[in-house]
Amino acid sequence: MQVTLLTIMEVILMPIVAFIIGLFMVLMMRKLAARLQRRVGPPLFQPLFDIVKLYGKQTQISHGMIHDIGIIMAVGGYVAAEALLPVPGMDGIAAKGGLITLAYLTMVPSLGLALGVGQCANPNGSIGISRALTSMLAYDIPFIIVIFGVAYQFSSTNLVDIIATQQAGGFSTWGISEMPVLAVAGLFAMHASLGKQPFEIYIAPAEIATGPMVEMGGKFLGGLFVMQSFQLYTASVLYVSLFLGGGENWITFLLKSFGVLAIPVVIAYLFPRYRTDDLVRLVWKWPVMLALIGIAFVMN
Amino acid sequence: MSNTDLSNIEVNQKPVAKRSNPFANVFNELVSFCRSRSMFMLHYCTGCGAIELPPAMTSRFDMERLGIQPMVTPRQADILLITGYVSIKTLKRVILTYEQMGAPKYVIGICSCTVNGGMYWQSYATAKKLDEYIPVDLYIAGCMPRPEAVIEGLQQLMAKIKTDEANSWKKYYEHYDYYLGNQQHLFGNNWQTPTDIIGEAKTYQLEGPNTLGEHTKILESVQRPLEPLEMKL
Amino acid sequence: MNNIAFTVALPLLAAFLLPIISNSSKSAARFIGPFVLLAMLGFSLAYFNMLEHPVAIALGGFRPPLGITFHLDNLSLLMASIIPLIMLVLWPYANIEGYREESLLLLLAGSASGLALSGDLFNIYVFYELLSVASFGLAAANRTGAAFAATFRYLVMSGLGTVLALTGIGLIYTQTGTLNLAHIGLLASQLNNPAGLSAFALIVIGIGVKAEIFPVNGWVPEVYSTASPRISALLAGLISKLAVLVIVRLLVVAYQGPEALTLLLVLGMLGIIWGELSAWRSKDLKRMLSFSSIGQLGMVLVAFSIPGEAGMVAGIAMMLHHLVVKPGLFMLTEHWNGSLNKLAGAAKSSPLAAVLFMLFALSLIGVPPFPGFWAKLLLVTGLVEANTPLYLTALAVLLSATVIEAHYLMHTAIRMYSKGKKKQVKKLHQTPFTLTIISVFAVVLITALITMAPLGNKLQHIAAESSDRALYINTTFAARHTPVRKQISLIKQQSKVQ
Amino acid sequence: MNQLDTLLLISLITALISGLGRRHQLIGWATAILLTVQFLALLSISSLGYGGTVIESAVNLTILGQPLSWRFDGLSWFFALITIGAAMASSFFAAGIWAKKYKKHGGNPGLLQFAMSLNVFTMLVLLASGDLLSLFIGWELVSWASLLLMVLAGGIATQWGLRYIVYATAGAMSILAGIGIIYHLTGSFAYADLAAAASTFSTTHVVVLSLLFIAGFGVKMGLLPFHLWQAGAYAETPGPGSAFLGAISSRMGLYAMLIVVFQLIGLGKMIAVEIPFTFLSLRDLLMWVAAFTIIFPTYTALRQNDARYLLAWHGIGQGGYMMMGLLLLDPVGSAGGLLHVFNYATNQAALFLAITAVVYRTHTADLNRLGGLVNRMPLTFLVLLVGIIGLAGIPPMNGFVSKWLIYRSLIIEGMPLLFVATVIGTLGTILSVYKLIHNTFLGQLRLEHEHIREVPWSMLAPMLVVATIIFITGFMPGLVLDWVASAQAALGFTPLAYTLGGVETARGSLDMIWLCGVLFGGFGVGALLFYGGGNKAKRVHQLDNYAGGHFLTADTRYHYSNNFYAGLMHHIGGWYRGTFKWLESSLISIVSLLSGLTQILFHSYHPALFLLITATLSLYFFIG
Repeated sequence: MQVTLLTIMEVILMPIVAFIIGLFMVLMMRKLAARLQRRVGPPLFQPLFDIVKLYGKQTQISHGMIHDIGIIMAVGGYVAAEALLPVPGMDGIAAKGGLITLAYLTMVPSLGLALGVGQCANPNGSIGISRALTSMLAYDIPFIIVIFGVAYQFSSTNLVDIIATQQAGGFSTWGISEMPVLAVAGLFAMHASLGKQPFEIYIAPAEIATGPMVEMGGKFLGGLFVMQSFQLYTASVLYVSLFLGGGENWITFLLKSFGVLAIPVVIAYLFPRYRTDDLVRLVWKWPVMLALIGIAFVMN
Repeated sequence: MSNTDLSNIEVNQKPVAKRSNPFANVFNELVSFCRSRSMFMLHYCTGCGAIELPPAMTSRFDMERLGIQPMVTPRQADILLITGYVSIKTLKRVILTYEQMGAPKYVIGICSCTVNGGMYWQSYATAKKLDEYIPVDLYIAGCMPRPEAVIEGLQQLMAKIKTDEANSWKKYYEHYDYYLGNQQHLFGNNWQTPTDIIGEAKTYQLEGPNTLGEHTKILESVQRPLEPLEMKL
Repeated sequence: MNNIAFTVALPLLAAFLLPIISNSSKSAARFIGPFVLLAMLGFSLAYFNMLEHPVAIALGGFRPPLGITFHLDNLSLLMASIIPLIMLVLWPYANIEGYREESLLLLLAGSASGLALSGDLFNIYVFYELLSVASFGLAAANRTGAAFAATFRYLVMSGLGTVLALTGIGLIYTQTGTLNLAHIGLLASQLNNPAGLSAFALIVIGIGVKAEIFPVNGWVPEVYSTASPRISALLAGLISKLAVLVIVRLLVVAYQGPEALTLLLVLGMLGIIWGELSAWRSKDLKRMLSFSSIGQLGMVLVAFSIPGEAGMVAGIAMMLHHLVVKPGLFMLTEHWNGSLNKLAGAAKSSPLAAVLFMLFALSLIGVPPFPGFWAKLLLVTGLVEANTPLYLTALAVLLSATVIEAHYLMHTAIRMYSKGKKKQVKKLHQTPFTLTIISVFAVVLITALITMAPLGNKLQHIAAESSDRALYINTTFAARHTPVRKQISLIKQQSKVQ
Repeated sequence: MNQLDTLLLISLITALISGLGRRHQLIGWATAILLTVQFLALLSISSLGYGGTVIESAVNLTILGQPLSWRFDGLSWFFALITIGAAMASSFFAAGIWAKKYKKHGGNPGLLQFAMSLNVFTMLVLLASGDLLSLFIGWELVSWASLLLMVLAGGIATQWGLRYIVYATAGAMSILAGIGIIYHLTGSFAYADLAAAASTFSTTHVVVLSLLFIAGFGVKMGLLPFHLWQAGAYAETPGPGSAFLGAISSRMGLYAMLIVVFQLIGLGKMIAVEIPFTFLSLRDLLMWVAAFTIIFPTYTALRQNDARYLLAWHGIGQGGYMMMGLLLLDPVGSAGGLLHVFNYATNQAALFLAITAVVYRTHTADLNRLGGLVNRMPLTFLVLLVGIIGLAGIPPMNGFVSKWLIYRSLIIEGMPLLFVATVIGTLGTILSVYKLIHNTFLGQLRLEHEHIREVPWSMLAPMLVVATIIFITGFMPGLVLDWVASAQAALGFTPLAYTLGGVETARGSLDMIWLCGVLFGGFGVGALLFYGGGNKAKRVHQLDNYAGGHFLTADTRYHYSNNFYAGLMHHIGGWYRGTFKWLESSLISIVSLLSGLTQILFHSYHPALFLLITATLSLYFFIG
């Protein structure tokens, strides 16, 4: 019983931590972008301001119940996913889910969002979703190969085990030093999954008016901002857990997660975007090839 | 043209009642502060003024440091920037767009054209005074105003928002009949936007004595129904 | 004891008397046919019931191998009972005017029973010729130009076939000096040479014209599609089987060597391929059924080509099954003739007929638990047991052919169940009389389905008996005849060694 | 007369009653209730689902010297449960108001009920088969009974039915050949003899037999390349019928394959068989067939514009998962495969019923002619949503659990490429089910659908029950894993060690109870944030929509539905070559050509010539 209670506490705490870290990740992303463009960039609490403002809108419009539920699922799915992602000192229910579950659980928010957007009856939104799902199909293939490689390498799908194994021998047993090729492919896939340039065809503001977000105002958009911070957090922490030995303590954990996230973000703002079919072609070619080579090394 | 000119009439300013709960007050102030520090703008590039916005956003002047970001749809935006002359056809879209924005929403008229028609003041096809059709919070005059001026204007707006003074959007709900009358005068009596302003005003208790009137009656007589699709079992 | 000869004599006599009687009393003439058939049925059933072991009857008191013998075992008596039965069902009761058809039918019945019962090649030849004559007349009975043309085709082929068969018989006679089947069986070793085998080939091909063996069956589609359905049913259902029976008898008594079996197998296989493929493409029901019966006969032949009892039981099962199903199907074409496309709406017009068609079709395809399945199962197991590349090829051919068969039969069924134009649909109505006839076959089929277990045992018993060469010889030759007796014991030893 | 006989008897009686009374008004309800009785009879032998011993039927026949016997074990019981369950759902669905409309449009609901109950009976006979012969008999009965169901709709459905029956017959003949060979090798049709003799089979025999049986049973499963018949045949069946067929019919192929190939011949031998010039063993080859069976049909489904076809194509694809799981041969994978049979059946039943409900109201299943129905048919939407989440294999529905087991096993076994292939299939499924729900229920409501209502309760209730089952078995997969484990035991696999919430192993476990708890907790937090924070949202009309300043009107279609994945198709569109269709049509062309050639013989003017030629040839054969 004690354990259950503790687990529940962790499950409650982990999303809160994730949200806070996620907000800073959003900030970091925007700051980096600004720096790259030789701007000052937003102030420290800008992500929070945005969210509070959006929730504080006086009039809000909704296109129906599914529109609402979409946002709920988008946020809720990530809240749940965070409980599966171990952080230093807290494992949550990572042992009861594991890597595959996490990979699939992170689809729940996207699909919830997709449902909500569909309900809006806005063609831009639908086009956006169609593109988003297409790019999910594109980047999930290398991603899933990477997951297989890691799970096979550590012969476990339990993230706690995977992290423990990596930490056991220091840097030399980290995923990145044992499977460098897979790590590169994983980074690529992670970048694509973030939906930043050059893989943001489904947002394409000038073309389809931010796609899925086209009808989202007020707290709907606020929910999506929350989701974004969770998304950045999940992606980077998952990568850290798979390849960088997770967090020995909070300092290294934060360093690693922010560091990992910085890479795609820096790359992102140097690029325009790919067309959908180009995106698919690119992602199915390079990261998949890398991942397969990586797998070949792992399987030996 | 409509009988009354509202452009200078202040909104029936219900002073924000200080609530007894100090925490609620703090919360309200926090929200107002956040509103002022996070302004998503939709620049409706009707004319030449639009060209001055990119410099305002990019590295030279960097609006983002003030929390101002461009957005692409009215649903997401707080500020509507009308950057130049508004032809009658464009005006329809401007009104549609304005009505689709979520309140609190602010309108900034950039360039002289939005103030009085500017160099198009003789044109038959141009709406001269923007605030006869939608309430405008702030004009930034000039032909065209430089980015510094734009940012200066935005900062003024920020200050007004912070103190809850930028309430022109309430005017639209409270005097909807007036605005609708002007719009009908220009577009004919069949004029209708997809947004149900009256319903919105009722839902959010933003009605004033002048929300409904003769023009809204005309509207009701010609209106295609706009009730949301209810979920039916 | 010689009552069984009446099954041959009575109908032949009646056939010749019928024209005379009909001159004096038409109503008497109408009754005489069915009456004779009933009598035939009575005789053969009586024997069938009494029969405990096969018997040979020497007619005219001459002992075999000199005299005319009738070989009575379960198989021949079964066929002999089926002949009047099926004739009774297909009898032209509605025909009030003429006597020609009745007369020919009686001739056919008499010669057919003769063929089924005969124990020597000469008699077989004679009855076969009689049978041919009767069937020519019947095929042309409806006197249309097309029927005459088709019958001529039939006649030419059949004539040539007879010549070949006669040559074959002659060859056998030169080799063995006898035409009695049992005696031939005794002297089978003398036939195991090119001349003997050639004789077999000639007889198979000659008789094969009636048995619809590939490729001497060029007359089949023409005749069946122009003759009246009753006649087609008779020819396809009954006569072909009798021809096969002759080949089987020869096979059992004298040709157990692999060469003869291979010939049958190859011809059967080709027959299956040719028949089913042609049926697949045919555009009207009658032709389709005739092609299908070519295919089915091919399967029967393949079955008989399997050595030993397994082949016999499979063959008899296939034969009997086809004998029940095909006449039923042919009777359906009474009103469902012409292009297959015109069948649209047939099921609406006479639903019972459509159901019966489905029943026959399913059994023909070999869908369990219908009798056709058990026959096919026997065939399959037999082929696999034989286990040589050629037999396995035959298995493959058989199974592929079944697929094709399923396709064209179901295609037709689906056409029947699709919507048709009103005018067209009216024409497709089956009369109650035809339906009754078809239902008889269906009832037989369903009875067989229900009594499958005892029927199967009986079938195996029949097959065991009729595939027993020693028994056949032993039956014919009385135990007294010493030299023959020696040979019999020798054969028994041989079979034991095998 | 034991309980198994009672079950079969009730089933037969159901079929007979619904057949005889097919014109009666109440026959629908009668059939549904009788099916419920069957279900209860099945429950009376539920000990089989919990590791009970085999129940032998008292009926024994001997035909042509071959004994026929029937029996039920854990595997049969598991499949029978799904069969009767699916039939119940469909039957109840079809019994009420649906039937009236169906009748009005020229259908015969009684005949549909009869066809379904006949299918159930034949399936039970197949599932109960106790030797190869009764297996084959049951197999053929099932094949032909489902033909009846498929052609009921008439028109185009009959063409699909014909296609089906040709494939099915080909499959059956392949099986018959296999059974014949076994009979040759063992001298009997009994399972026990086969199992005993299997170890002595030579490699050639193992290969030939496996291929014959897998091809034969694979036809019904829609295993590549024998899948072309399935989608159309299932899709064109009248609504509830397609739910039933889609849910269970093709799994009969899996059942028979499990019995004969997995259990009796033994897959272990297939691992030993190396395919020359490759690295693959026979089992690997089969796994790749399964993988392609997952991928190709799933991506064909992605291109469908008819909801029923889309689902039916998925049915083929999902069969590949089951194959894949079972071919993995370890406790986890095989449990995944078997569990997927159950899960998929519930998903597919729910989906087909929901689509049937949509068709009931809108008269179309064309994905380009629907949209926005969620406001009009919210409960149907809910059912469809639950169904697609399950079908796509996303938590928290049951489809996820079975797929998880398969993935887990693929990782344990170290098969990366197959793993990727499986996931590619899942991703394709996600894409196409989203298209399904988007194009029917989300987006713009068409003018002509403004006034439609939710379907009546007689249709809703079965749908909701199935949806509930999907959720509950997703929440507590242990409920089904009980049955799966005894089915595994019956098959000779090591049963999976499971918990109520899923699987507990040292290095990677799954606990759906926790997972669902956390997920719904998360949704709760999301809801709290959404409804607790900020003003209440006002519902707006669908025309109040941002379209770049454009005024939308109801008479203009702006629902983005056609060519939904345009970008993806731009890239992979060219990969759809229709190879299998091409193969099929070339086969038909060949047959057609050959039959044209064969007919020449019968058109010849000189048939006697052939007689002489043959005579000469055969004389040459003997003399020369």
